[in-house]
Amino acid sequence: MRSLTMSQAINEALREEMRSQPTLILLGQDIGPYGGTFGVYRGLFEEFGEDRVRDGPLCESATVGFAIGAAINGMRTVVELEFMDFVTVAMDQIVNQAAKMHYFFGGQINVPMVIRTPIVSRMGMGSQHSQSLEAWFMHVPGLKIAIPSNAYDAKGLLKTALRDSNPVLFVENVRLYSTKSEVPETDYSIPFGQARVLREGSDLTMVAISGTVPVALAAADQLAQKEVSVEVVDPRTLNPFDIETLAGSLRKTGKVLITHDGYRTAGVGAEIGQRLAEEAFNYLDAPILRVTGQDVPVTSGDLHLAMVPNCDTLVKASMELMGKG
Amino acid sequence: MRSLTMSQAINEALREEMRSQPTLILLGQDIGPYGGTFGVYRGLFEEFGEDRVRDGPLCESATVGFAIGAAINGMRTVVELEFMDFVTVAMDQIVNQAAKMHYFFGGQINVPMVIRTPIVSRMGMGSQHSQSLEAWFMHVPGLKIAIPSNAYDAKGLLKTALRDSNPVLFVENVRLYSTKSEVPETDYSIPFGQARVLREGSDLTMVAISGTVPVALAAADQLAQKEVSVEVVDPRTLNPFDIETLAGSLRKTGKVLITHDGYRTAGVGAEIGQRLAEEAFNYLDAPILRVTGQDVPVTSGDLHLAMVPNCDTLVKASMELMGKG
Amino acid sequence: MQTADTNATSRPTVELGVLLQWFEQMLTIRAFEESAIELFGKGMISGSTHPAIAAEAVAVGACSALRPEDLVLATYRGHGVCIAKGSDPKALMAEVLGRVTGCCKGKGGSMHLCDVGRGILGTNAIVAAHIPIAGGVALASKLRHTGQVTLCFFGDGASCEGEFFETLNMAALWKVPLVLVCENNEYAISVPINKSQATPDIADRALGFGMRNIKLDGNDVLAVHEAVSSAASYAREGKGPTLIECKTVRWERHSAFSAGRNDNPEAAQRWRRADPIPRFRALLIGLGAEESQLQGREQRAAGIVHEAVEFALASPRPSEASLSEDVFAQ
Amino acid sequence: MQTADTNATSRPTVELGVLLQWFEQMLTIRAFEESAIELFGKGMISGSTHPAIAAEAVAVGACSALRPEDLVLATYRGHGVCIAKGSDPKALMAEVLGRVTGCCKGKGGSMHLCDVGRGILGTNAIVAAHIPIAGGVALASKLRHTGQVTLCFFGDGASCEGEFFETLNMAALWKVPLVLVCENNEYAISVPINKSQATPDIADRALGFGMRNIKLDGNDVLAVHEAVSSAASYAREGKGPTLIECKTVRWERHSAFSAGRNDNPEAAQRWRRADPIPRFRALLIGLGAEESQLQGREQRAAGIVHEAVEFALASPRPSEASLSEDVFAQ
Ligand SMILES: Cc1ncc(C[n+]2csc(CCOP(=O)(O)OP(=O)(O)O)c2C)c(N)n1
Ligand SMILES: Cc1ncc(C[n+]2csc(CCOP(=O)(O)OP(=O)(O)O)c2C)c(N)n1
Ligand SMILES: [Mg+2]
Ligand SMILES: [Mg+2]
Repeated sequence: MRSLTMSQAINEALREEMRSQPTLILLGQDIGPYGGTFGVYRGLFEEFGEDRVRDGPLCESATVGFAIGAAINGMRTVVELEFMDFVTVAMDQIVNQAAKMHYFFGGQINVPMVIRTPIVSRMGMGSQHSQSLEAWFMHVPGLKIAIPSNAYDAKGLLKTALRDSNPVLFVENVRLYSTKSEVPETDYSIPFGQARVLREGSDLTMVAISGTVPVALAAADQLAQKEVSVEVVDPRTLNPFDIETLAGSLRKTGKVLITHDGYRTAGVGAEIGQRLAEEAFNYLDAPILRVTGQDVPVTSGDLHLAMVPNCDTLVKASMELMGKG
Repeated sequence: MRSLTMSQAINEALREEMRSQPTLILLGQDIGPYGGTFGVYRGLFEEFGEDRVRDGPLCESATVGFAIGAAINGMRTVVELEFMDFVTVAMDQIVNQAAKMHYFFGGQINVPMVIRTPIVSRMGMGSQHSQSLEAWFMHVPGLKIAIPSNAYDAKGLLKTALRDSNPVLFVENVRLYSTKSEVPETDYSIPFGQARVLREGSDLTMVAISGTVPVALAAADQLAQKEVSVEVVDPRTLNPFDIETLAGSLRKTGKVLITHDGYRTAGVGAEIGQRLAEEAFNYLDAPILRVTGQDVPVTSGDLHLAMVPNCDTLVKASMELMGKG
Repeated sequence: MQTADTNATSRPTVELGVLLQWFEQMLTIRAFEESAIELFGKGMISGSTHPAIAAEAVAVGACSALRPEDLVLATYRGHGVCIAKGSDPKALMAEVLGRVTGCCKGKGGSMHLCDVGRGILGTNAIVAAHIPIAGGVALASKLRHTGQVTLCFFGDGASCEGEFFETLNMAALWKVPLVLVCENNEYAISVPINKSQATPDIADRALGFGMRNIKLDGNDVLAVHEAVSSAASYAREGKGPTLIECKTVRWERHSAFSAGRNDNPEAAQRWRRADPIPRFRALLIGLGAEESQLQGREQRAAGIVHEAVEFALASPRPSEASLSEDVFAQ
Repeated sequence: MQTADTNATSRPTVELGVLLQWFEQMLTIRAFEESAIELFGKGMISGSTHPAIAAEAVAVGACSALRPEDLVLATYRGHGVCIAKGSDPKALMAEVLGRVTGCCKGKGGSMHLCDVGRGILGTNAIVAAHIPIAGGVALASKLRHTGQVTLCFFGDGASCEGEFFETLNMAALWKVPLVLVCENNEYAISVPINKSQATPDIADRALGFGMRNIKLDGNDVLAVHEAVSSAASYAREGKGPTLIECKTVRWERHSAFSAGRNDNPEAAQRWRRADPIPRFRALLIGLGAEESQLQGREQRAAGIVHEAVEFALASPRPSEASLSEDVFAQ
């Protein structure tokens, strides 16, 4: 089968849905001739024109507001927020408007909108251009969240997002844009709420999301040499969340390590850890471990690599969890 | 000793610090002659005048921005956000500016600013005027968070906040404004990072914050009649967080129930639960329970009372946790 | 950029029967709000309710200039707009009272009304947040060539929020069929406009964006009607948005809940002169309306609201099960 | 409201020695940015770097109109402003390269520069977020009667963000001693200004707020100097803020990192005419400067930047331990 980069896969999903859904429009900045801040939109402006691929003024809050408005009046919209750090600027439209509108209007109004935003972690861009803030949005009822870790999942999940009647936060990761995986030519979609077991194992369950997935897989390889069989699971969507697959893996291994780039405190790992303990407490033969981004505003430069998990820290933590530390 | 309502205690703390700190100013809307949306500022405008008690235009983001700017140029500032739901409108200034500035400027700049914001839970104000969003801010390195549950703590914690060199999010609760407790006439302050054991007990640890504290105390009374001895602990500040006192209580009781009004998923309870499990896993003889706000956008009217914890749900959950359910 | 100061007390082109209909609507709004305040006083409305008193002429003058398929968005002070756009007062009052027969199943409440069938795409409780949303609604109409115009109501306080300006810029740039109607009642809760901005006229905000603007007396229902009519045709011709500032006087307190005092004798004075209802009544008499016709309308309005209250009070509250319904659309 | 279109190629009042100093600063900025781009190309700068090329005249013209105690805030494209305000190029280059000797201990990076000693209260990477912060800085100076003026630099893109407008409103209302300097280089990354706003002039935004404004050629260092001087004294007299629009042409790509093409032949053409450095050089010659003096300045500028690069490259990177330092102030 042909393989695509994650960025190509996302581009293809958008292109296909733009072709099949005449009411689908793209809003944002630098999404036109420029092709998107990280090039994900290449060719879309040329194929679909400026009415549907709309570069606009630099005002994220109103841009998301316009996207919501168009979505409740017969269109489907996709907004790009150039860095996930900028969700702060559009927070009200995402949280108090898009996510709640269907509910507080008694189901009368749907908001078929996808907000695409890249995590720009591990690139040294500094405090305001490097954050992984997905945890906040798990705390927002009414908002779906997809956070793919490879090209295949990205295309399948984006297809689902682009056919959903609800607002979806689609979290990409710039570090993964250039990674390749096999992507079928034929149309497919991946339902939300289904975690993916990327590697089977029996000793330890490693839950990884977004940029930490490849790191976890590499660590699992190294751990195999140390006779530790690791199961690597990627939840793929944070809302809805597939607790069953994770709990199943925990029941098998009895040990869980959760890893993500986002800040440790009140991060995604806190919810997953607590939730797993609620589901399968009696199967746990050690406390659930978190290996995450540190609780410090991200630094610029290479130094910030020291604040996020890497293969070594995952291996070391796993060995400790196995009592072989 | 005299007793004050929480709203009087907060007013007194502000008044005393306004008197002793000439560089302290208050920014916001309706904080002048009106006395604050919920009356907490009564008399301050009259005593300190409009230069220091500054009603301004309705633009929270720039208001917080101005407060940051004044704070980095020789003043100390307090901003009132009228409902906690409106943090969404000023999110960038709080998260990407105030909380990170000291760090990314290499320690050159301090931001002595307090953002006061009331949770307006349990008042039927609907989806956009009822939320408890404190969990988000635990995920923001560089920001301190105080969330008092009574008049005594509110005054002592606010005094500390008003003497701190860092940005502090001070989360109040409108339901508690009228509750009274003893408050000394003499000056005192309560250090951040010290949880308070409000009731000692031996069978079960109940961790409650803000509006759920009185509910937890009432539940503890009822549980006492059922021979269940409950220890009620209020963390009082979420950053810094006093895990030691909580873990100590858990080591004593072996059972923990965490309650808050905020949404369940990725809420404060997730972090506290996972953190306690990391600290004292071997002392747990049951999974840590969460009794929280449901994951639905808050409804208006009385119906929304059904989505937050109450005395009965706490008692019921506690009995189950005790294996007496 | 075209600027016009409209004041239309000259003989109207609209025929008397229609004017009487407007009069009835204004009376209905006034009675609706008076009932809501009373019901709140009796503890029958939880949360709060924000009366549209002093905004009746704006709501009726503006909505009467629209076609049924046109769209409106408004604020928490939106009961009047919904009535003026033709929504059923029964369903509105039921929603305000949190009953399952309400337009939002009793879960939205006074600040979140919606009636898609009548082109009401919702009232919003985050100040100014609905303004860019209205811009997007208008953009969709433009892209889909529906010929619809979108009307967005908001206050003087909202005109200080960044999203309002962002929308002025985007709407003017994209020439969307949008009419922005600012109800300048001189107060944002307790903050008077002179503590909110350096200049007196909100309409002037449009200048820097190349947007057309109009300033007028918001208690002159005919002036509002004419201005919105011209802005609507301007929008339908594809010429883009207009910002209309309707000046009024807030006389009632901000909301039934508000802590603040509402004894503002000076405002009360001006309000006596400004009150659009006696004023319109006098105009109608001048136009030859019979006293009996007017009294008939007054009775009808009272009846409509009375019926709405009865209906609402007789309706059940939403079930606990409904709490978890409609979180996501299927 | 007072509006002035300034263009000062008439004989300047500033003496030649000072003008030569400005010339040297402009050259230093240019050389600093060219080195940064080169170092980025060699992979020695992680993240990105946003050259202030095309903004040298704005930075130098503006900062030269200030007193040492005056304050400035700027954007991620702020290297030039910091140099113009007198910050040490060594510490700046070290910060850009993420070295511990940098002005922010190597943890801020190219987009987060700060030098409190020189009145530089920071460069910011969230577009427009520093504008209200600058407003608050100015408010503090006013309340503390320090006589300081605050200068805030930002771009045409930033002028579409809500916080910019919110600040125009608050600053005009409170008459704070603030000078808003917009570098209109016609692009926000790839979005040209005609896709960002319906009107050509950003300065016009001030009109609706009762704020004074000035439009000028941002590559005419004398014009910038005069405008900022007049705005600064206006502010010091307590008359309030001014919005100054400096028109320029972005010729370099948005940032050294940017994915986008930067071959814009039309812009290149206009840039050849606009480039403030040869233009100012010619003016200086006209004013009687010796070729040798100018070459001396050129050499000095090159030397300063060379030294800065040497210094930075010789400096260590911050330790892993420093990662958890300065999260909170003591
Ligand atoms: C973003 C936001 N800030 C503050 C509030 C609280 N609040 C509700 S109405 C209001 C005043 C709005 O004034 P204006 O826009 O003039 O409308 P009016 O109430 O006068 O009709 C305020 C401050 C809110 N709901 N949303
Ligand atoms: C809130 C926010 N949105 C988007 C960005 C990404 N971004 C960085 S610079 C820039 C363009 C800004 O253009 P302008 O204000 O004209 O300044 P210039 O870069 O031209 O100097 C954008 C979109 C950002 N940093 N912050
Ligand atoms: Mg008002
Ligand atoms: Mg620009």
